Amino acid sequence: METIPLILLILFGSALLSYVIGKINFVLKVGVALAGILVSGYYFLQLYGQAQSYTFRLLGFDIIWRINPLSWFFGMLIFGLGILVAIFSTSYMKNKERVDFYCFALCMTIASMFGIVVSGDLLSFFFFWEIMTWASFLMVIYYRYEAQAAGIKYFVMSMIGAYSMLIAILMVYAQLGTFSFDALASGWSDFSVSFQIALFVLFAIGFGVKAAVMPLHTWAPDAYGMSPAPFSALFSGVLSKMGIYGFALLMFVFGAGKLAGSVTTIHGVALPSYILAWFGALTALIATLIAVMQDDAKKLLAYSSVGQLGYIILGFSLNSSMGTTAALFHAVNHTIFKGMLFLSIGAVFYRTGTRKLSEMGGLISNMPYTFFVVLLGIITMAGIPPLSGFVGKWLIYEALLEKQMVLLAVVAFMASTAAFLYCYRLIFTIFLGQRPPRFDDVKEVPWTQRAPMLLLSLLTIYLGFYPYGLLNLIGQAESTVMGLVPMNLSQSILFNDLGHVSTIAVMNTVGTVFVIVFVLFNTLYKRSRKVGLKDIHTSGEVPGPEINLHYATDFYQPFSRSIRYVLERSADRLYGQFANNLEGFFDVLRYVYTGNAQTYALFVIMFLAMLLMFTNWLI
Amino acid sequence: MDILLIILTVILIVAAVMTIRKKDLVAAVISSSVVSLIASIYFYLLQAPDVALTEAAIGVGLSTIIFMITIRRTRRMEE
Amino acid sequence: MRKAIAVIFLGIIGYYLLATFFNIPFGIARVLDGVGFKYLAMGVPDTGAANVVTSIVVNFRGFDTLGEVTVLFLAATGMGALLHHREPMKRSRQNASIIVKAGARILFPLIIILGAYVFVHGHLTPGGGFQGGAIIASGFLLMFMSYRSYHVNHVVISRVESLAGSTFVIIGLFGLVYGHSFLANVLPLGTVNTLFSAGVIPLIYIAVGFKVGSELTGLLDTMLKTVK
Amino acid sequence: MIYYVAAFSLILIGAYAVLVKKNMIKIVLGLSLIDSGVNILLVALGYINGKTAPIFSNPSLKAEGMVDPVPQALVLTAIVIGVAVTALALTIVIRLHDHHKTLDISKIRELKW
Amino acid sequence: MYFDPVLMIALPLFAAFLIPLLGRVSKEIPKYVPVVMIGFNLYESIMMLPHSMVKPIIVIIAAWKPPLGINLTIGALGNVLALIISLVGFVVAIYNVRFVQKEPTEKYHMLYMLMVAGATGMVLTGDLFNLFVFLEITSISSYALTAFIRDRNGAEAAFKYLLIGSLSSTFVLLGIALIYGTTGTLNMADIAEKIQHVDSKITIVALILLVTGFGVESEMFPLNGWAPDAYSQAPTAIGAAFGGIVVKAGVYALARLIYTIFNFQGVFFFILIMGVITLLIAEMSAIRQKQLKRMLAFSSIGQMGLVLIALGLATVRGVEGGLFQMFNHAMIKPLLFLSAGYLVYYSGSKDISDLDGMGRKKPLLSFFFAFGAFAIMGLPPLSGFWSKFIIISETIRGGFVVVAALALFGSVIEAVYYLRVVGRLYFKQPNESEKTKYVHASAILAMSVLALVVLFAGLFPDMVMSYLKPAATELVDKTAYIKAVLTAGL
Repeated sequence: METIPLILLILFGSALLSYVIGKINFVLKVGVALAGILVSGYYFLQLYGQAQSYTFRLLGFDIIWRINPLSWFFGMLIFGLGILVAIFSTSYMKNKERVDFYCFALCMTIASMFGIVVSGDLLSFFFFWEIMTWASFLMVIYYRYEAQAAGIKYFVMSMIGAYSMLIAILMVYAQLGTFSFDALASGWSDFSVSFQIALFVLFAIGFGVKAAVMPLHTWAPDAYGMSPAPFSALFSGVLSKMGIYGFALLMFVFGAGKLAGSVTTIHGVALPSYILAWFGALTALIATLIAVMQDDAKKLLAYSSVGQLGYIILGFSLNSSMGTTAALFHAVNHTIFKGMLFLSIGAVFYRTGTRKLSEMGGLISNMPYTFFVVLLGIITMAGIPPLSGFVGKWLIYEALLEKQMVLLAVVAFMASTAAFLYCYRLIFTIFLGQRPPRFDDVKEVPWTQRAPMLLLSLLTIYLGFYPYGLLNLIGQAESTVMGLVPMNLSQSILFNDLGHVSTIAVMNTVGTVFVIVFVLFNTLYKRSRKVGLKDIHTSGEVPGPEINLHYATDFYQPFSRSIRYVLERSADRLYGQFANNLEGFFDVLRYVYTGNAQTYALFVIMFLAMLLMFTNWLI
Repeated sequence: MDILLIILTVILIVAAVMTIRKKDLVAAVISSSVVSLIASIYFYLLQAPDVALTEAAIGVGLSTIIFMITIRRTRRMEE
Repeated sequence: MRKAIAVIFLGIIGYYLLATFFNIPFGIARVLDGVGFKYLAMGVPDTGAANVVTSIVVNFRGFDTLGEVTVLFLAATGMGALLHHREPMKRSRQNASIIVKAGARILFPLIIILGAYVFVHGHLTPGGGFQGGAIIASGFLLMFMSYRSYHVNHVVISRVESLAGSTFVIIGLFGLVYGHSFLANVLPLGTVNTLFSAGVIPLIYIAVGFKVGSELTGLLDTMLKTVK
Repeated sequence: MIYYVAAFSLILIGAYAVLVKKNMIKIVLGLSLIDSGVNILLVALGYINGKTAPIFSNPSLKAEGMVDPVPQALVLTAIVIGVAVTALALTIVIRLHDHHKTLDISKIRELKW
Repeated sequence: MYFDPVLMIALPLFAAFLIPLLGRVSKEIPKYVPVVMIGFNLYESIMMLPHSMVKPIIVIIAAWKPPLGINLTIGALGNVLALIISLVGFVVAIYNVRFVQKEPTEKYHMLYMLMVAGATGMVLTGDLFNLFVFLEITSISSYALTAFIRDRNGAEAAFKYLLIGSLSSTFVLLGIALIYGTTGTLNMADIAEKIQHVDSKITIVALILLVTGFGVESEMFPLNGWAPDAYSQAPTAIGAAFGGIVVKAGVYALARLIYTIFNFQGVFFFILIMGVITLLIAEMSAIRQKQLKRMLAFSSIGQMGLVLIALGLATVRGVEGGLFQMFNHAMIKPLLFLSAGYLVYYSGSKDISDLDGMGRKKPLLSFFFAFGAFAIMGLPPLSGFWSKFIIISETIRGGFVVVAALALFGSVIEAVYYLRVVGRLYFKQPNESEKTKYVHASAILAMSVLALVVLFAGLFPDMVMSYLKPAATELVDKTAYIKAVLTAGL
């Protein structure tokens, strides 16, 4: 049997099986799900470097499933994090209710994501896209009672995105008579400019919702926050990457990046792409600012995720080899560190039962491994050398400078700096400071949870040290699928027109400095001082007596005061108002059903009379 | 013949109008049976004795009775 | 307001429909190859019924008649269902005067015979099952009106109704078995203008007559009864 | 032609009753008026000047001298259907009156919007 | 091996006439008569399928060849619809066996069976007036069934339905009069042949009259005022059957008219526009409903709007999509209605707000409801996805991008209100724990059959489509149909 359908079959099969068998006992359902994911992961590994394709006809449409370096690249993310999340879940979901449901949704999500990346035609792409939407929706509503609003918001926004994408897909179909990517790739440049722009916008809305580009991001914080922690990791780490994969397809495979015809270009980038770049950059900045204000750890990570995805989209929209490399590299990074962080927040939640930053503190001694993972995670996330996050961000700045988009580079850099604020807060409020007494006997999580987190941490160190393998993979995808010239690479040195950077050198330097500082710090300031709960400086301002100064709740109070203007105009509220107004309008409209039988009869008569008057139009 | 027809038609229309104008439902139903009766005559004139017979038996007779029963079971005056 | 709208739109409809129908001249044979003339030409030789309308209703378009009987049956059933009460029901009506009563006694058999005559001769003269059934029902109505205690046995009525209806279908099925199509006229046609002619047509009309008569009677009975 | 006019008068008057009259029995009366009108119209369509009813009551009659029998057959069916609908409608009216104690249709609108 | 298709109509009528007699023998028999009869119809329509796909089966009645006699013309389209109607009818009949407790039950079963038989007759007949007769059979039984519960609202709904239905059926009769007056025939194929020579000023008026008449049954806006009331006030099973049986027959008649009998290009566009308006208004009304069944009724109208859009496209592919949508709608709506009926019954209130936490108390029923909701929203891999996809794809191919966008907008609204209900079922804390009542096995069986059909059709859409393609072809290209009828038996 062909490998691709086999993998899909195993995954969908294990989803159903774990749901059905899952009624029997816990080990079986988790076992079936895990086995399904592992086996399919094994088959997936064998697909590396191959160019398989599998075609059949359905309803008169040609369906193509194929694997190429780009889809393998994203498949790697899916299975990599998918397997770790599944392992993590084995202990995390123990003694929880509706585990069968969880396993079903998990397997369905992974299966549908794999389906998306192997789709070689728009129909199956959309088909799997929709399955992914509802499967992840099931996950969002896992904690049913609180999750309703989040779930419905997620679903409706996804649907709007999917339908806008559907219109684009069908417009393509109407023009070309086929759904295949290849046909679209070769036919794209023959479209009229306005048609191209329409397609670009519609597709961008569709992918943008999943990739949580502002202002389409409003579902993300709630949905990430509501789903069970292991799934949040998958959600933010991989599922949102499907939107990124969509953008990769749109920009480079379909060819929207080099919009043919007479479109204004700015800095060598077509106008729509340029606007997209700004969307990405502003998403990165604003989401970061909002993230700083969050109290719920998962919401904080969710906003940070939105921001990081903004970077990736920024990278794509540059339509250059370096930008794309940066974006894809950062995508991997994002998967890794979001996996680490969400899993460790999950681990903390698993032990403490809370996600509120203001309720936690001082867990470093109880959960040292988790602390270590979070530490590495925030270093990567903030893009500080020497971990892999630095490489990704460095590439993005380089790519921006290469295109001479200074303003964008400044915005991106600002966002990156602001990310320090929430990163610091994350680790400080959870692990440092004082421990509330009720968490005194909190223990470290079991190994099934520790192992995936640590594995991810090792990976980020490795990639920071030696990004060449990954970059090479990206290069392959770029040259074979995306039609770009890959970057000039040599072992651990990144070259470009402006210069080069050696990750090993960076790693050595930073490592040395770290050791020196660590030693100095420990020898010079050996005595540590116990601080009171309220002993804190509020961003440099002297607090007045009226301000409640718990270090966790009002950490950035003056800062939040200064950006309140932005927060008050949230897109979420805007959509809410819009939806309410729309419903009000619907409410008026349904008054045509007056309930009076004679009015209905009058409608019949009016209908007939109108038709009789306009017979000429009907002939 | 034509004159008869015109007279019949006038009666028909008057009866029809009375059917919907009369506040007393019994009167209205009787008017409508007049309409049926004239329709039955029409059918006869149009060389359709079968239909005429049916209309007389069913339209004039039966449905009038059904209306009457309904009126008796509900109320007689239109409010 | 509603009046004005209604008048305006009805005016429009009336205008356009009248204008359309005036395009179809009255009293002229317009369509010479229509089925109507074929029926006229074939009716007597091929069905044996002198009354072409009957031959159409019962034979050419007999399927419609089956539907029509069903519609009436449905209406009666529906009314029975809607006016159903758990408690036994009675007609509430004062006894009529002695003259009416006496008249009814005499008239009732005559009316029944008239009705039977009408539907038995449906293939020869104007009239048929529906008309005859209606006449029979009016006979029963007369009795209902005159005698408070006059009681039709519901079981009998519904049995007559059932049997008559199924007879219709069975005759149709005979046609299917012996004549290769439903309702086919499998009996000999006989001599035109005699009582025993036209094959199954009189049989069907008799069945229809019984069915319509019992249905309408039952229908009137249902409507007249109320809970005391 | 006068039959057409009469038929349409009936249809329109009946439709007016259906649309405007509040009393449900009047509405049902309106429906039966419309039915009568349509029936007259149908039979009138089959009529041919100077021809006789389609019954071969004696052998001297010729098929060529008869009016179109089909509309008559159709009307026969239509009349029976009409009375069936009327009867059912009136039954429903009785039920409505039992429940609502009124025949005014504009007052019976609990199901709306 | 199939029997004479006329039995599909004759036998139910026969059985219906006999039910009063059988009811005397035992109260149990009338319950099973519809199951047996409609089961026979189901068998017939399945067995005829391979034959009717090739060429229409012409059944001559009373030994008169068309156009003289009435005939049944069972083309691919008629057969597919008969199959849909009998399948839904059969499933609902199984449900009825235990569900109906309201006296007089034997009358209920009689009316129900005649409704199915009437609808079957509508889709099988080849004669215009016969179509009218069967329309009346279907609608009169529907009127009676709507009011069957005999509460105040049921009677009100029935009166509305009856008023609009009979008003519109007089228009049908007027249209038939016009057609007969100008073509001199009532056989649909013969009419289609002869109407080409008639002044189009007259025929268009005939078409308008007929469209107004059948538009009521097919729930076209603004002729659908009866629908929400009738659906929500009729007994649950009947509400379920309306969408799958009565409305399907109405749409069939409409399609037959605009495709086979008449030939006006503008009408297709008109139907398309009416479809969009129907869809949007219904969805917008549905979102604000407080009662579950009423909401389902509006959603049903919305689905029919989508079907009308598909019919208005006038392409083979579009009609295929429309038929697929009809199939889906016929399967999913009863599923939703039947489960909703039980949910309403158990929660003791018709309001959506009282369904809180039924997912806990009645997991299976809630699952069926959620399954149906997902299917009707068009989520893959359930069958609703494919039909919606094909219709939207053809709409865009036809150049009606705005129409497609509006239809999708309607779908989003639909998702919102269905999710709200599903949310109530699953997300809300149950208010108090009552002792759970028993759900009849026949009901579970009925719903499972429907759910499996939906899933199967979603996973193997080609299986369904292979039967719909000839049906759509027959509709769009009418010559084969006309030829088959007019040369029958020669």
